[in-house]
Amino acid sequence: MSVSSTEREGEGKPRFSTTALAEVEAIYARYPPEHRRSALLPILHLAQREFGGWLSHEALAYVAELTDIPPVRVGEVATFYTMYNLKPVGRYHVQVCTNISCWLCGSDAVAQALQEKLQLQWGETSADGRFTLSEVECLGACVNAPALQINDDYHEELTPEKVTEIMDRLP
Amino acid sequence: MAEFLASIQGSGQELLGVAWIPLWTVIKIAVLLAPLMFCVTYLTWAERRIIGAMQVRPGPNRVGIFGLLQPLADAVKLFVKETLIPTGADVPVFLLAPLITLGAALVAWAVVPFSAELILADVNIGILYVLAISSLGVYGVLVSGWASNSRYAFLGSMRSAAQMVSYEVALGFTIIPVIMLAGSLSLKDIVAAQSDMWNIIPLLPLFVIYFISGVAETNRAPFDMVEAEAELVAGFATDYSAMAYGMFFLGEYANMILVSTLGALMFLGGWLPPLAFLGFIPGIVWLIIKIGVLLFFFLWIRATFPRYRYDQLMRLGWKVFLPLSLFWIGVTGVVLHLTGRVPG
Amino acid sequence: MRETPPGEQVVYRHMGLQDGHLLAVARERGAYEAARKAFVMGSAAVIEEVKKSNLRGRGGAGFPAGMKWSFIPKDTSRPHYLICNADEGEPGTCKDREILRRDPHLLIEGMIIAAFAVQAERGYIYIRGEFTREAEVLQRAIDDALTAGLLGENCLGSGFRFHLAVHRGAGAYVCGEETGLIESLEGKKGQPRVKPPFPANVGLYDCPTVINNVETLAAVPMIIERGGDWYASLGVPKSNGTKVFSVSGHVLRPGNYEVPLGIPLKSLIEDYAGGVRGGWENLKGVIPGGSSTPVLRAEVCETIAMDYESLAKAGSMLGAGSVIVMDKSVCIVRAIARLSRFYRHESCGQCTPCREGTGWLAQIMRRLEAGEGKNGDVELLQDVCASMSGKTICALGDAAAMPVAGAIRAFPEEFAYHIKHGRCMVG
Amino acid sequence: MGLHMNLKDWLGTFGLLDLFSGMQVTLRHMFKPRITIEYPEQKTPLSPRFRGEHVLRRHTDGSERCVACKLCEAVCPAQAIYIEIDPTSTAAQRLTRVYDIDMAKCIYCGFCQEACPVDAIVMGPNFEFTEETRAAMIYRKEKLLANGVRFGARIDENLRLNAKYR
Amino acid sequence: MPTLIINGKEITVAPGTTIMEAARQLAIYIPHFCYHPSLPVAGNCRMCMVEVEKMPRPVVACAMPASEGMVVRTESPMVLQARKGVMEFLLINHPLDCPVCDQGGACDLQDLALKYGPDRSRFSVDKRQVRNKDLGPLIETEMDRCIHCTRCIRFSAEVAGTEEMGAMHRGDHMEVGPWVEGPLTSELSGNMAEICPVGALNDKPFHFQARSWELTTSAGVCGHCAVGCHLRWQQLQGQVKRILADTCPTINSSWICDKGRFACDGLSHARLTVPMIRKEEALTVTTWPQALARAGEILQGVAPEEVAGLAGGYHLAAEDLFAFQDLLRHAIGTPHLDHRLQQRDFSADEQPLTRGDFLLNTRLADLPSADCIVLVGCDPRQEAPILNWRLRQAALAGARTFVLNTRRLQSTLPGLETWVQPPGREAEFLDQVQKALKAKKPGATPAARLAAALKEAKRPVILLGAQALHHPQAETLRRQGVAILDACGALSEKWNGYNLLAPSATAVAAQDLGVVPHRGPGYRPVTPVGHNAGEILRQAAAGKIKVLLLLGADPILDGVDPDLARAALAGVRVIALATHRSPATERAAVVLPAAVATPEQDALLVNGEGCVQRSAQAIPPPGDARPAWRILRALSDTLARPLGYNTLVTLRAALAAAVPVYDLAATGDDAPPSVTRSLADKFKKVPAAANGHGLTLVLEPAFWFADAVARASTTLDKLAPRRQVRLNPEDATRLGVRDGQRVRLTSGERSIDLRAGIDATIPAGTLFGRYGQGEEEAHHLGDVAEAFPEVEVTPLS
Repeated sequence: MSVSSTEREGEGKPRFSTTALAEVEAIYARYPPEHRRSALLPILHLAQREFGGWLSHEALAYVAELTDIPPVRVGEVATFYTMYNLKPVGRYHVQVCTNISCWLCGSDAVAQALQEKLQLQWGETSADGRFTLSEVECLGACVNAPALQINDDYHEELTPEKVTEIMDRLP
Repeated sequence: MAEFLASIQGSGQELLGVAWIPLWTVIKIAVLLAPLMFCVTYLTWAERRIIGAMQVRPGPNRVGIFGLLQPLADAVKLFVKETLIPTGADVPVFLLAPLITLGAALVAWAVVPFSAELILADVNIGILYVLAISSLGVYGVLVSGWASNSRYAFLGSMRSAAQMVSYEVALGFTIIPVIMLAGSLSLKDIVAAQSDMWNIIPLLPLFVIYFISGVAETNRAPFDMVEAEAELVAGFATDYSAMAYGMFFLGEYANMILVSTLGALMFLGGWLPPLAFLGFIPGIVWLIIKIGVLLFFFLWIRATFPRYRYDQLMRLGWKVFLPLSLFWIGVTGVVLHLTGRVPG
Repeated sequence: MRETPPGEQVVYRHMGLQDGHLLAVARERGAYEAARKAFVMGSAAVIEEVKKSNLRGRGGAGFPAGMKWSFIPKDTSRPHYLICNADEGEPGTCKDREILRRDPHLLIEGMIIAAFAVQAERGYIYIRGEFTREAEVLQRAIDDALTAGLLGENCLGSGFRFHLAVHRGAGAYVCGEETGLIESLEGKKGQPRVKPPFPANVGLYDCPTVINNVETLAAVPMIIERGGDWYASLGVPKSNGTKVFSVSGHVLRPGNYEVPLGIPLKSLIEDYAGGVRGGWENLKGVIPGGSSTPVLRAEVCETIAMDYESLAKAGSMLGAGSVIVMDKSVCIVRAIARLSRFYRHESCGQCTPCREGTGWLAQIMRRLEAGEGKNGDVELLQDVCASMSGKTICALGDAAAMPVAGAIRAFPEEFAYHIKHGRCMVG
Repeated sequence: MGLHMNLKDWLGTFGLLDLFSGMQVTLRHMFKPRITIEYPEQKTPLSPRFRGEHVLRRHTDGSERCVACKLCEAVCPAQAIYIEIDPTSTAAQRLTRVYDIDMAKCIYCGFCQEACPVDAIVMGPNFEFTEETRAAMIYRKEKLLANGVRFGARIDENLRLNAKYR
Repeated sequence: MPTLIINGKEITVAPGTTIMEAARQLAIYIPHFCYHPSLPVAGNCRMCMVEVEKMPRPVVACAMPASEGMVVRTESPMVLQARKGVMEFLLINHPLDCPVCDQGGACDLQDLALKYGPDRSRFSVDKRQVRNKDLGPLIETEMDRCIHCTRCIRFSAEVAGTEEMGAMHRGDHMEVGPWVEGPLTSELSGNMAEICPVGALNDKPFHFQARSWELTTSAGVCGHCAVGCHLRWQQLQGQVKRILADTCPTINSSWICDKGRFACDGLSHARLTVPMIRKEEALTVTTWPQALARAGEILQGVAPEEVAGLAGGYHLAAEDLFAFQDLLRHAIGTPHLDHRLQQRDFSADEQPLTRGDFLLNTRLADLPSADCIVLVGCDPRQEAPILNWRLRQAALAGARTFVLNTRRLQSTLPGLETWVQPPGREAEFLDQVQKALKAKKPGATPAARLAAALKEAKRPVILLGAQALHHPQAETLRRQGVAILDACGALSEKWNGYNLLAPSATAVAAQDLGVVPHRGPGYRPVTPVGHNAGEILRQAAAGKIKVLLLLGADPILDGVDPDLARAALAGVRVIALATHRSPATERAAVVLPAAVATPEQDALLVNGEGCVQRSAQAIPPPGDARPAWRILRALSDTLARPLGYNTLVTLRAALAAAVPVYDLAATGDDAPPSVTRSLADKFKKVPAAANGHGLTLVLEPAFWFADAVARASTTLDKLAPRRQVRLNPEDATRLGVRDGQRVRLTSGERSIDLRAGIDATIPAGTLFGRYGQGEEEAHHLGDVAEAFPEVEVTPLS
């Protein structure tokens, strides 16, 4: 995933807020001073939270500049991990586990109910920017399958009815 | 026939006087040679067609119908080609050699009778003459090889000479019983002597020796070591081209016909019909048929047998044919003596 | 948590406590006493005690923890590191999550003891990125412990210095592999390293590093408290102690159950997990140790005991102890195809056999499942598995190949049926 | 010829029986039908693998097949092929600028068509081509492409027939 | 020292040696893709798996250290099975486009597929398609072919130091490429194409030019800078199509820079191929005898002292230089000759300097072991990229690096400390360093920090670069460098830290062979002492010198003052021995076409460390062009005073007799050259630029256009903008200049229009221009007398 240099020229370069910058310092403090690069993953989490749930090219360039890590290394990391969204996501990022334990316990029906409810296919974001529906690999909630995650929160032991209700309950 | 000839002779002498004698001789020679040369050329055609047939292929069939004009085309080709003379060649001798070969091949025909009357020169020692003349042919080969100033040609000619001399001995010994039976050296008499029984019957082994020696004498396959394209690049004729080569060629084929004719005369009863009641057919026809059969054998052998090795060839000549023919002379003599048929 | 049949419990002992994640509650139940005892014993004695307990790594590989600790070189000037692997990513596994959110102080205490044993000044808990809430709980517990002087410059007043930090992953199964985890912790892509050298010598920041699973570390305080011999007396020979099994799938009471090793699988499913949906006869097969272990047929499940050796003998593995139960309604081909897709998604792409092999396996499995399989596909799958296993940098290649090869071995008829009829046997 | 010859062999040799059995063979063949094919009027059937005059083929859309990989040039044992890459080539379309075959050097071994990865250079069914000068024996690309059009159908058929053996 | 057995052969290796390296020592080939002897081990291709007894699985030879008693088998059935599997995996997604792939025929994947791969594909799905990446004009990409060996990534991170390449995404979606597309910033980028084991990265100028098997390869030495890298020319029909690096552990290892690799198309552009003489104001083509006769006539028409000779800096063989000075001194009889067209300070000529004063005494192979490196007026990345790589090795190993320069460098040296000094203030800084070295309490100034670092260092290095050499106080800077090292005890036999980076590929040879007015070959003094380069031009402009013999030199392009050069050339008759058309050849009376020393002739080259290297001829010179020494020898015939050699053998013998280090047959065990120690003299301050509102102009050599071949190269032309001056963003804002805008520069009476480039590495108040790019360039504003002229910048609309 890379873009031509001209595409990158944009206005309004992203910047961290002062609180975020303070948090960056706190993150750095967790690691030995000569290994500040370790902070890249937490800082990218932070950047994703700061910049609306996803990491644009500009945001990554900013992180590279901030951390003094070559941009290509930041790019590698950002594309390697699935939790860094390189496309804009909705306010509720609904991530449905369809891996084996969840599948055995009926994640197909849950997924179908969700897709019908939100009128979204996997990977799509609703037009109003409210929902993004993703299929994810094991969430680590296998004994309470099927499970899904909405932003940071888990919802477990789902049934089609239950997910519809959860969606409805979301503010 | 005889009257007709006599009448021509008579009227000619009347008209031209003394000059007629050489003219008449030339006419006779021409009358003899023309068909002979024709036969020679068409023998080449026949050879190629027949051998072709034996090899399950057509042979020459492009020039004229059945390729009948092929010999003509070959003749034209040989005529128009350049006669190359190698550097260092002895030019007069080089040019003389083919003439000797061809000449010797043709001169022998002078004493060959085609029927009781049809004979150019009725010499009473005809057969001796033929042997003498045919021995001359070896000079052509020898001289050509030497005059070419070439190793291949020289080797070829040496081989040829040795071969021809060797087989001439056997050939000569096969003729002696024939003469013994006929009691004459005249070919006419020899034929006449076969009127009740062809010589081939009592002298079958000698006929075989005669024929094989004849093949060797004419350097034909399987005794064509002389030419031996594979080793000697055509042997004594290596450096000959165009008409000079053509003359060797003609000589070889003329010799073939000569050997066949002599064979027919000496062993197959010449112009005599095989059975008396067939006497209505002219004798010359019988002779031609017999010659033809023998020539066919020549070709047939060529199509069939691979070439001999030189030492085998010499062994055959000296160690097999010579003792065998000598033995048969003795047998013939004893038989004649015992039956009391020794001719006067 | 559901009701658990009684038994000797080690890491789940305090699961039932209300608000067990709070320091006050934890101290109430006696947390950090083992650490205090460990400081008195000295680090060599701690290692000796853990060795005696024969505590084996609970993350999947089953390597004895005491042995691992003793590999840390003593005579180096480089700092040592202790890492807790909380990247619980293996499908079917969710045992660590319970500890992380209900009894984080048990883990912290275990880490203090382990760090003391290997003389590590810094420790990291690498927790999977999705466990945001768990990370928050853990962070709070660490902060509390730090404030209470249990961690930091002077742990429990012993003079031992130990800094502990939580490091969140960001969604990569391969970071559960220890060197991949180290790379990730160093701020790089989680691509496993070529071994040797092993982390015990060249680990985090090229320094000696010990990496243990949450469950392993959580068992340490109890071992120190009651002695290695006591722990070794649990379970069966060679597979000593207790293990948390995450039983999921078609059982009536899925859940995490801590039981002594060597328990019969049938007992685990029937007595603890409430039995197979539709009765034991409805059992088709069990994946005994998480997605990367070969599936067992129902006949085998009848008698098999859940310990490292028995399962290895049966051609499978104990792995992380994630028992996935499948009843007769399950299409094995589909299940394996789903797993192959998972491994394709999770391959780091570094080494050839795994990068290309996982993709190819997933493609063939997808084709088989969709009924587009061809004759020879099973042999091709076996060949691809053989070319992958043992040829990759980390175990992910084997992990991807094993379920496929194992399923072909256990359920050949299902694969044959798929190829021949273009559809599934079961429905 | 040893003394241990038995009578049969002795008779055979002196009775020339061996010779006659050989002559019998030739005589018999004299009467068999001729098997000669008289070339310009009659022609033998050609194998689909026959290696005659070269052709350069085109794709069905008319573009040249040859991608100037120069494998034929490299493999040619007689070094009869000379190729230059078209400098305007792109990754999508790589062509030759020069493609010469010196038919006077060619030994018709067929390596070029074996080496060709795109079946562009193929040895066609035509063996009746002669030129009066050596210069005319150097076939340019145009001539080779024209040959491709001339013998296209036969070559396609030949390739189809031969495909399963390749 | 573990002893192991590989395929039945026993070998003892150093601890830490891998099985792969041990096998290489035994000349056992273990197939591999990702392993490269000069790069860190990745172990990701899995091709080099071997069987080790007692190990249950095959191990990768490239990463497994050898241990005592190992029994290794590299071709056992288990290994072959494993390789076959890996090969199949590599091929399933690799396109079958070998026929159109430039790598075809020289491709590791192709070779190993033939040996180990399956002959049929069992992969029936569509192959992976990867979007191609734009890597600029030097590297062609075809990323479908990538096998993810990561050699380019490791090269970019470890060797080049630019960290541009990476592997995005994961699993079978992994894509190798840059994060930001566009021309690579590395000056070593061509090596990525060379080390790519497949055709994913390829030499772009070579793209579709030829197939690898038709190229004829010959080894030689690069003539583009003072490093003298070993390379391989690959030619087809007399044209160099591609250049590859050759391995030379002591000089370039296995890397070469982009200039050395990609300038080769300059060998066939703008070349002089026929002799020409001026007839009726126009150059007309003529024959060699006539051209030589005309030259002889010109030379004999004036007094010997009215003739002067100038030699150029590049693409001349030592033989050419030797014949040049021989011809001038002995056949013509003039003392005026020089090669230092860019030098301004000739005060060193009064010193009896010797060879060691002009060399990289530390030697390239030993530089990585230095622990403190001080660059004075040097941008190694521009001037000698391979030297920069050596310095980078030292820095990566922990050496402290400092640079004293007039602008910040875009350096790849990690942890480089930069002190930007205003132009002309460098000597002051070094003086402070000297003082700090002596002082008891050095204080905390930058100079003191440097002094402390030098004192601490066991193996310090000072490297003087082009800016120092062309500085108006060049000799002062040099002496200060010597004095500082002397104070640190770093001028000993054991460690000589004094390094002068010769400004061009022929500078050392020219010094050795006496192409200077004050010394003959072998650093022997001569009398009378002739004029130096600056003086020659001034005398020519004044009409005192009437004939100028140019050997590959163009004073207008190469010199510091083109105006003076133009005036000089206008007044004299010029005999130009040149390879390429240039302003000087346009003005010449006689033009004699010469061969480019490498690769067009069998030549001796001397690199910056004084190493004499032989380079064999790879291609014939174009047209009638001849090696310069042959032309000079022929010219001596027309003067009726023939030089004493007529063949390369006799010439080399004469050369070796004059300067023994040029004897290739010699054992070379003579003592290393020593540095002349001299007390640091009082330095004069360079007159500060008039304190107006102009900018101070600093001139640097143009890396991409330093020599005739590079100038003629169209490939290099795509890399760097010509006719550009660079200034600081602040100055630009103040003056209202936008990036890329045309500006008028005025200095006194001279003015010129150029394009402005904005560059943050330029300090405020200065303006950077370059020499040698073409006639109308920034150095047009330069003046020998005024060291750093002040320039007024006015933007043009």
